[in-house]
Amino acid sequence: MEGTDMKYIYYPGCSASGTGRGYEESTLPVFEELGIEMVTLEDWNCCGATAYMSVDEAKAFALSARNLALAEDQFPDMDEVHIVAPCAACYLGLLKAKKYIDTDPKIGGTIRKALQSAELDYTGRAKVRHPLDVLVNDYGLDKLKEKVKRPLTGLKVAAYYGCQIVRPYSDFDEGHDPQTMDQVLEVLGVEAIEWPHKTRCCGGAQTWSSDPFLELVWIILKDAIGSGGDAVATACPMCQFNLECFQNKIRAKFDYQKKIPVVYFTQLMGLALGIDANKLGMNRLFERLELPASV
Amino acid sequence: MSDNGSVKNNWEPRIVAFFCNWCTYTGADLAGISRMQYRPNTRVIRLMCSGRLDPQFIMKAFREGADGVLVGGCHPGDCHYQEGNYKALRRITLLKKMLAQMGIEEGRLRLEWISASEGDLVQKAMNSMAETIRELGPLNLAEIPTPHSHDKEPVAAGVEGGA
Amino acid sequence: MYEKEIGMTTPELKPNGEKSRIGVYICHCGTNIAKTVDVEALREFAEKLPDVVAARTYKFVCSDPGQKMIRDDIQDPDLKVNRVVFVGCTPRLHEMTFRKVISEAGLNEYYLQVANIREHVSWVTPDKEEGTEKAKALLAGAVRRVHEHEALEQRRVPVNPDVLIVGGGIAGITAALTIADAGKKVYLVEREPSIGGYMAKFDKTFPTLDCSACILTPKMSSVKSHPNITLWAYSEVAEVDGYVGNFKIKIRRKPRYVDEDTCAGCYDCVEACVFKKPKFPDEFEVGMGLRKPIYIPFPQATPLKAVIDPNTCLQLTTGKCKQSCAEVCSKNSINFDQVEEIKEIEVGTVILATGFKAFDPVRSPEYGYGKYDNVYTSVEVERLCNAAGPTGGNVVLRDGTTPKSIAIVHCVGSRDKKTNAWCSRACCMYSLKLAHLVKERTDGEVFNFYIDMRTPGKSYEEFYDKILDEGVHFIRGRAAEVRNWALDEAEEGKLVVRAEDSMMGVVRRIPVDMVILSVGLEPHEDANEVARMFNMSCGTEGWFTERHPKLAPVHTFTDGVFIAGACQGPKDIPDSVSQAGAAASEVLALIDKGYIELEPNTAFIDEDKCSGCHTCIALCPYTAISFNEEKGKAEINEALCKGCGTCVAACPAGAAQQHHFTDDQIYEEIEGVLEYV
Amino acid sequence: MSKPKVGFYWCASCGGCEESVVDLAEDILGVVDAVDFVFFPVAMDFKRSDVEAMADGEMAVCMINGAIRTSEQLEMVELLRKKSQLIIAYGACSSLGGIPGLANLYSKESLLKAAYGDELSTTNPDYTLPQTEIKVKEGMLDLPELHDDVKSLDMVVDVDYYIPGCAPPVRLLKNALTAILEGNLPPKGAVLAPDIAVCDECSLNKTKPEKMLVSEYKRPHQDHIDPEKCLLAQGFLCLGPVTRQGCDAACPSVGMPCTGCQGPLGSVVDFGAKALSGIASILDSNDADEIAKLFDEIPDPAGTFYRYSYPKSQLFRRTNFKEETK
Repeated sequence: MEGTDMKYIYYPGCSASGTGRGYEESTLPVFEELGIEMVTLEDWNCCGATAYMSVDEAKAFALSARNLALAEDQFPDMDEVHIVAPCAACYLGLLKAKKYIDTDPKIGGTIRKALQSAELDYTGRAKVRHPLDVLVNDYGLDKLKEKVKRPLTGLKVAAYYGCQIVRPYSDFDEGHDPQTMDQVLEVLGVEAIEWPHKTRCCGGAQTWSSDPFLELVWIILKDAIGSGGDAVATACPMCQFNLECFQNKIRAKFDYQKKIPVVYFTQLMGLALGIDANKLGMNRLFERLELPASV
Repeated sequence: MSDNGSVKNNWEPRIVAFFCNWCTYTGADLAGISRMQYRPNTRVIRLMCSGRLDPQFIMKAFREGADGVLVGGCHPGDCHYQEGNYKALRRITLLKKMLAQMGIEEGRLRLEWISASEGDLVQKAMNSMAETIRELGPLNLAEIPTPHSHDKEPVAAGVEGGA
Repeated sequence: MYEKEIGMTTPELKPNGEKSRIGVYICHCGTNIAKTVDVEALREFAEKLPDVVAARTYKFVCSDPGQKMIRDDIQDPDLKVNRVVFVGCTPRLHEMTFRKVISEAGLNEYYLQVANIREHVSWVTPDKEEGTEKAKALLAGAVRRVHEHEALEQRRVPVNPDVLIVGGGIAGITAALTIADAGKKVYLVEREPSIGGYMAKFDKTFPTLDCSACILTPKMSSVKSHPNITLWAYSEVAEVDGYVGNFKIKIRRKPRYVDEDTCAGCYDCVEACVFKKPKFPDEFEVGMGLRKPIYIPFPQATPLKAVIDPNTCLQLTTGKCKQSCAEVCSKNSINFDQVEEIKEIEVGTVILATGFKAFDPVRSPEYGYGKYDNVYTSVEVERLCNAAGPTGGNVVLRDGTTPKSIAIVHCVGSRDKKTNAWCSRACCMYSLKLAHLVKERTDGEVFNFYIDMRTPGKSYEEFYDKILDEGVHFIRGRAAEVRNWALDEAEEGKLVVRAEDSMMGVVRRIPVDMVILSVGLEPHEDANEVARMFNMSCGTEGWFTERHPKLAPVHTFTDGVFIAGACQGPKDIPDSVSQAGAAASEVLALIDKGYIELEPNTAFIDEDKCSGCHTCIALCPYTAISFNEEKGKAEINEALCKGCGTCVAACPAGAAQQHHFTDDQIYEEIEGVLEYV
Repeated sequence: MSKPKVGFYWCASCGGCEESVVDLAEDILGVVDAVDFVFFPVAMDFKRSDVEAMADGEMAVCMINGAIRTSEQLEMVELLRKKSQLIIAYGACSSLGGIPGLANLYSKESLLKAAYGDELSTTNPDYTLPQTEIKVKEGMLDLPELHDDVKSLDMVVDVDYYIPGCAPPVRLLKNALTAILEGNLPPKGAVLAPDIAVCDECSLNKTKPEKMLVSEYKRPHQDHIDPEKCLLAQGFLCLGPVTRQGCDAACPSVGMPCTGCQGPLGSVVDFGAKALSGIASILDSNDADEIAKLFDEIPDPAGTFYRYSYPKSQLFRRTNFKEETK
């Protein structure tokens, strides 16, 4: 078969069927088009993300650990089971749980005990991967280049990574000046613009509660636009949501007139691979992405 | 040789330890200085380096009545002589395999990396080694036959236990 | 023919024929031993052992009366004790003491064996009966072993009084002058075209703010002129052979393409170069200035000789140049055919003073170094501040304008798990110095972003106070990032430093014209190779490992090789200098003694038994074993051998043996500890 | 004057030792001129009764090959010990236990089961085992009893000298005979071969690299052997460095690794352990797992390092142990 000869487990996470629907709707067809085999994790549960983590760490770890254990269960005879978690929060949650269980005997003990009570076992075979990691390090940019049917030439995009997929536990990219998304975009024919706010905070869950956090979003948008971006590409449902949905509020608050579409990098991949925009959930965008005539 | 054949309740394992001068022997001194109590079954012989350990010493110890042999060297990478402990590791890895064929249980030969600052590990090793050997029981090597021992009774009789 | 053709197993003769008469001396060590070991029972047990002619106990055998007791037995005409077993504390405590005792009584000091019944018995065994039994076993082992002991002598090897010093920074220079002034010959090897190291780049030094050049350059020139110092700049150590007292070292001298002996350092060639203007980044100016392909690193360079960069010189790259430099040189010193030269020297001791490398902030992209023109490293700014530097001491931006506001970011590449975990020790102080210098030269606002202010050192804290009074701003908190992006008009066209002000508990954005990154100190990339060459080691961070962090800070685990300055760990100038002094005096002490004593427990080869199978040779970590081709036997250089015995254990023929740890001695001990108890 | 009387006897052995006498070729005539063979079952028709008829010490020397495993062998060697002034353990089996000695790795029961039990090649439905007596029409006959373990000759009778090898090199036999005839013998207990290892006389030894390190061990069938290079250096497990010479490195010099038949050197107390030490030490790895993995290529260490000397190992043998089932 084409693609990587590896087999991956797909962990959707809650946002995939909620605010982050467009992310899943673009990720799955893109991976299929590339021939990367991915089966959904059976009976998966909440990753125990940020909020829970701050309430009760042990329980949050246990939630994540169950997913890891299930994954190992699903591929009993693989030395390494690779879980692909597109959602940045899920990716971080699972990765953090794995790190602590693997390295901290006390936490590890507690969690394993908890798993046993559900007749589950986590041996460490499960690895947590982000789509960008898989694309660049497993699949390879050269192979991806061959697959591009419709180069997005002329499109200028600000690659926005957010904080969770590059800090603090992941190691597939640089924590302050990440490059993988830029590399993927360049392969698609996109011009990935040079801008300083690739990993700046998007306000996270706080944007709901208080205005000051709008400033954080505004900084990112202002810089993306100021640096000449036609669009922002994200790898996180939360970031995508924050950057997209508050643009009206921001224009009002900082009397700032510009708009910018905020898409998932996987949606841009889909377009370049020749998949129809509507099959990539792009119809859900508040701010439609206008492709330059050159495309 | 003194009697190590009969397993009475009061039978005490006899263990010979070969410790390197710079790490494990010093660690054993530290255990002493820190008054860490442990079982008295082990008799320590000092070598400058675990790399000096000739497998013949181990065979000799077993022959002379040791029920177990404990070897102590510096942690990998910390050898005072740079690489002696790796040589010990190579020899003992292969020796264990050979002893198994000869019917010597794996637990009777143990290699431990213990640094000069790890008196507690010396204490642990001494106790757990004594425990392991106690469970395994006496080694019971057959006497090496000599024309004279053979005059007394056919060596065969005393020796063969069989499977 | 018979003996020759049929060599055979003859029963082993005891060393030096004589019959053993063993004395056993059991120590109560107050109650330390007597409390949990029945010393009297031990004595009775000892008496019955073969060849034991005297067995005594005493409260403190190590005391004068105790020592006398032993001496008397040795000299007693009836007892004639000729082997001694001390039964008491660990040999690591008193083996030396009792060796001395018996040699005073006329016995070879190696006729002693120690049975350790304190650390290994009485202190770890609560039950007196068990303790006594175990003590008996150890005692018997010692008695059986001492039986096999042979008379040995400590070996002495002379120390070659010549010294090699690697690294011509302030540490190397100081050590070289100290030793040379003591009348010893010194080879000083420096990798760069000139000595001086980092100190030569600085304008002022903290905390006294005295001119760096003024205190350094006189030392540099006295190195040049010193009759006892051979200075080889632009050179590297290529190969190290030998051992303490007698190293054989090869030095690689890179070609300058200028004859060092005749070049007068007159600059004529530099003027005449076909490149009319300096065009290439100047190494000494850390890229802040430009130089020509032929250049003299800096006006006070030592040696003051031109050097040609083979990568930029037209003649050397293309072979097509009118060689105006050669034409103009009145001394005909230019020599394009010069090739690398290997010098072989013999020295007795070595001092490594290879210094440090400044952290490359590209590895911390959050600070935008290399991305934004006006982000500088502290070393670059040292050059800007230097009157002899590219800007004549004016602190100006790349566009020539004077910055009105300057940020100094501390701990770049220090105290950061992402890069280097350690504190680089000198940065706080040099940042304060730079704060002073740039403020003085620009009259701008200066902001220091620091995690903690570390000023341990004579009049360092006072210096900090002085800078505070000068109106420099201090913001406590690691700078998060440096960006060129403006949130409002005030920030337009500026660099913005974002940091949490942990005093005020707010995140602050400080727009500035210039950012100075106070880069940390790092080991050189090739520190590990150098360590391997000298058979010593580096810590995980890459600094050279000292023999003891407190008690032997300039020693290494290789006898005769010492370390000084920042190659051992981050240091400022005063510390480097004092360490250089310490290393120098260690070297002089060794030279003054004149010889090295080596424990005789070395390995040796019984030639009659050696079949030349080579098994031992690769196993020696000290390359002490070599193969004698004409004899077809292995040979051990006892001066190189450290006595680990690895080769002995491996020798398939039992031809390799180790003095004081022979197979027979150990077999006897094995039998001893098992046979009687 | 009468010629010295010489005896030659075999116990648990293959007959190769006798062959080695024939290897004397025409020199054998010289020997026959010099001595009288008074007992030599494989070659001449003498009976036990002839030996019993001899006066004690009537034979000058008796060379005995083969290990001791049966009651008959024991009786015979005790008899020969009485009748001969010198007893020479001839060959690996009688000196060290030899190949038969490896039987000590197993209990008699399991060996009999293997030989007479339900192995594929065996048809023995009612599992008949060797008997100690059998009824014939003339009456009852004694049969030799199989001892529980294999012993070297010197474990049952005093041995004056040893001639090593499987089979002993003719050169050693000649030297020994000359020595006996010239009455020029070394002290009792000597091994009549040079006390230095095979490498010393091996033509390949000069091809050794200065530093002998082996990245992996191979068995001869696993790779092409370069007969011009030191076999050990090529990674073939050659025991030349541990083994007493006298064989002119017969095996290595034709590209076959030395298996140690000439036995240990004088200063070695346990051949297997010493051989193992040399071989293990030069394995070029410091990683515990890798080392274990590389040693998997030595599947039978006991059979490799004690091939000819197991009964002479320091352990002799373990009693009451659970042997690995074959």
